[in-house]
Amino acid sequence: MNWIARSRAKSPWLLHYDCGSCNGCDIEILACLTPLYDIERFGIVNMGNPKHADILLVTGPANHPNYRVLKNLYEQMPEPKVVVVVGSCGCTGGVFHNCPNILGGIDKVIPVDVYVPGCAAKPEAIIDGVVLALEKLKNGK
Amino acid sequence: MAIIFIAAIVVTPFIGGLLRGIDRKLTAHMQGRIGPPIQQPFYDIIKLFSKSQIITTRSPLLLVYGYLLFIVAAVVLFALKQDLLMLILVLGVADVLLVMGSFSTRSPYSQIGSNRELLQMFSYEPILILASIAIYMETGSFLISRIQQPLLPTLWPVYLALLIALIILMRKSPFDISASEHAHQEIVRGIFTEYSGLYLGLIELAHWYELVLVLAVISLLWTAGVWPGILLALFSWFIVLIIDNINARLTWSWMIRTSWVAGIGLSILNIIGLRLFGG
Amino acid sequence: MARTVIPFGPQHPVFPEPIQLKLECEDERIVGVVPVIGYISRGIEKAAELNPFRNNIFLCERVCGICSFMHALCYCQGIEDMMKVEVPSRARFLRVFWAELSRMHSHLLWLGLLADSFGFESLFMQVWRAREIILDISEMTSGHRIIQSTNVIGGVRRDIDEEMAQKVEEMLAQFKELADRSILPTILNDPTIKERTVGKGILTKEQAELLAAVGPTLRGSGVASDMRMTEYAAYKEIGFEPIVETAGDSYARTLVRVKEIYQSLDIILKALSMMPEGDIAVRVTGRPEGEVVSRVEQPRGELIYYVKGNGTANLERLKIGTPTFANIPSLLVMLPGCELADVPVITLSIDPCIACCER
Amino acid sequence: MENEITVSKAELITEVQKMLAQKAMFGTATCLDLDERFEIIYHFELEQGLKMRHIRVSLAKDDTLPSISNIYMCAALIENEMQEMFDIKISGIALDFKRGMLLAKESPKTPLMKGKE
Repeated sequence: MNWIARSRAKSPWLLHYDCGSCNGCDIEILACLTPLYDIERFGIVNMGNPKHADILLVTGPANHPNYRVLKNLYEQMPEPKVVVVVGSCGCTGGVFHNCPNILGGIDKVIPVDVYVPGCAAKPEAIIDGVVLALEKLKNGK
Repeated sequence: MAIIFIAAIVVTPFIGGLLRGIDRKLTAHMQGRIGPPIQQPFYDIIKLFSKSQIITTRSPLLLVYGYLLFIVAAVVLFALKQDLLMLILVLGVADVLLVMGSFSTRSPYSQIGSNRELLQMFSYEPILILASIAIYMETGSFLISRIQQPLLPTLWPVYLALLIALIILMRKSPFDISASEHAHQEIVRGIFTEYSGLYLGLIELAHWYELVLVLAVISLLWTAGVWPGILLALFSWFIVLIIDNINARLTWSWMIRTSWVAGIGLSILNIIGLRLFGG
Repeated sequence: MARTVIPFGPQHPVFPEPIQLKLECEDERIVGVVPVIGYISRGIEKAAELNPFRNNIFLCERVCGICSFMHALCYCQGIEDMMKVEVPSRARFLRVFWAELSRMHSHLLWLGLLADSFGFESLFMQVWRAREIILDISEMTSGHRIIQSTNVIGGVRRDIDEEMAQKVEEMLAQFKELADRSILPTILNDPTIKERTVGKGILTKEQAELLAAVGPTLRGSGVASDMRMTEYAAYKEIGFEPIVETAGDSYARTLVRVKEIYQSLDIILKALSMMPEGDIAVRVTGRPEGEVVSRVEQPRGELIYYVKGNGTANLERLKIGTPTFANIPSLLVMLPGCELADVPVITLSIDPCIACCER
Repeated sequence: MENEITVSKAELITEVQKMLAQKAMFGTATCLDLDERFEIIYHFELEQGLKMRHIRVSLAKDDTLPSISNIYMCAALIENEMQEMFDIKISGIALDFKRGMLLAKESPKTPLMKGKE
């Protein structure tokens, strides 16, 4: 079992979904892949396919048009899986709290494990959030 | 014989996994990154095996087992120094099983992916067959055990053609058309989109076997002693990595053009040359 | 193969943002396309009526994180215009500085994504590495990597001193060296890039004008239209010539953006050297009343703000007309007839920013 | 705003056709809710964007506006948006999303109307 826990912690594959953010956090997530931050050092790969992913990175607040897409993506991911919310607006609704089309934080739609605040969250913070999520992944929930 | 048999099955994936790890490390360094540790592919595969399974339809899963089985069979054929032509045929059957598996899912991405995988097969299979014919003309037999002399001096055009086939089989740019390594293309992960967990792991394992097998076929071109062949194979593998990093992905029509004109052309010229001047 | 409809998106690795293109395909040839937008519409225009007008700057900045400075600039210029505020000239130069900085980072970001869309991983990495230098400058001068948040009504929030200006010049020289060495030659010479972009997604001059394309999409089709020609901020003193390519294909649009990166670099250096001494903001009192249309050139094209104030602390109406919204119709002309493999390249060649588009 | 004309609903189409004849580019359109009626402003750009021209139309709340998307195809998107955000009727849009472009089924209806908060 030890081997499995170790492998899970060493090989988290990401799925990134933009749920209505301003793009700021999304480009910071992409910046994490690039030479300066290089999260592939930790075996993290951005997969873009829910069926292959272990960690769901969500940016932006949940809104009416796409909360179902988010739910679908979450359900398509095989266990064990964790959800990391990036950005202040994803945590609570943030600056968009009084927009008419907004539901609020991501936790109104799917269970969230790690919250990364910041507007826009810095790459260091995002990496930190993913590392926190690994603890959860290791134990297989 | 039993020892060779078991060794081929057990040791090959280790070599394949290690090669994939070094591949990722080297690629990262070429892109100015540090990259994952070399044992990363093993972490990935153990994790994939331990994921829960989401099963949509059963038939593709059976075909995945078939795919792995046929590739292992091809590796064993090679280890036992059997018929080269037979080996290529078995490899082809394995690939057809994979394509059938993806065709039977409903996702448009994996269907287009399998379409393209078929096109890839049409691109590299002729090269492999022509290469084995060229080897036959040099050694007088399709049996791997009969290859004794270094073939590269007379078969260098075939070697170049095999390099093209190697790029296609390793799914590297410019020919990463049916499924790219990183899922950043128009059909996501193409042919692999619908597989998850254990089955994705099995496919990955099959790839490791396949990679070692194709490199082994290339190493046949210099069998004087053990090392020259292995060095030749590793050298070709390294060339493919460099090509991957200095090219964009191209379209399937371009792939067919290149592999047929350059790959098949070179092989046929080589065969004609052998018939006229040597043999 | 029969006619199939491929749902391209909303979650798709090629686009970091959700947009869906329903592609009608015959084999791999696209015969029809229907864009499905609205996945991230938030209703910012309504929220802008509910907030006090000064707070709207923060909301406008978050219409789009990539061009957040431009949105704030456009909004502030509109309000200043309406309230007849004279912005100090040092503030106008500082605005040009940050505006061009965000244009550079936006174009570099796009170039990286384009490289990724046709599978050129190492170019993607090189471009983003160079982009980090620009982001460092942004962080050093404004305090944040992406959302600079330096605009206020009546000027800017932060100043750049002599020492910092010198450091910026050094970093820009470092960037230029890196770009000259590893990015520009690849884009100009690599045959596989040309294979994937030349002649793909052609938009003629007439089509571009009729479909009201904006920004590099329009300039790539041979129309010399750039809002910076209207000489807002300090573009009058600095001087400006739009960059135009005539081919109208994806490669032309790429070239326009690459040349604009270099042009922005020059404008930044000019702005730093020509910057006059003085205040960076004036105090603005009173409440906005009246109607005004404000336009700036965003990295993606023309941005139009229509602002109507009614003499209270809240605005009567704020209308945001974004470049991606204007560029989507031209996509409907470019896509049919191309291959599936070209869809990401052509779609990215208009530099879609869905967050802007749907607000 | 400078360079602005006010036209009636009936004159709109001829006025927009005049803009097309002058090779003006369509910028965008704004809809205003003035409690008892709607006001729609079409923004056009002349001389490659250097000059602007605004056409203002006033419309009773229960009236129907003719679409200009048959002259400027690109106006279809913004007309769809106006139709969704305000309770305004526009006839003959070239690409009609039937009030489903930006808003979903569960979203609040016509959110930009006054008195909806």
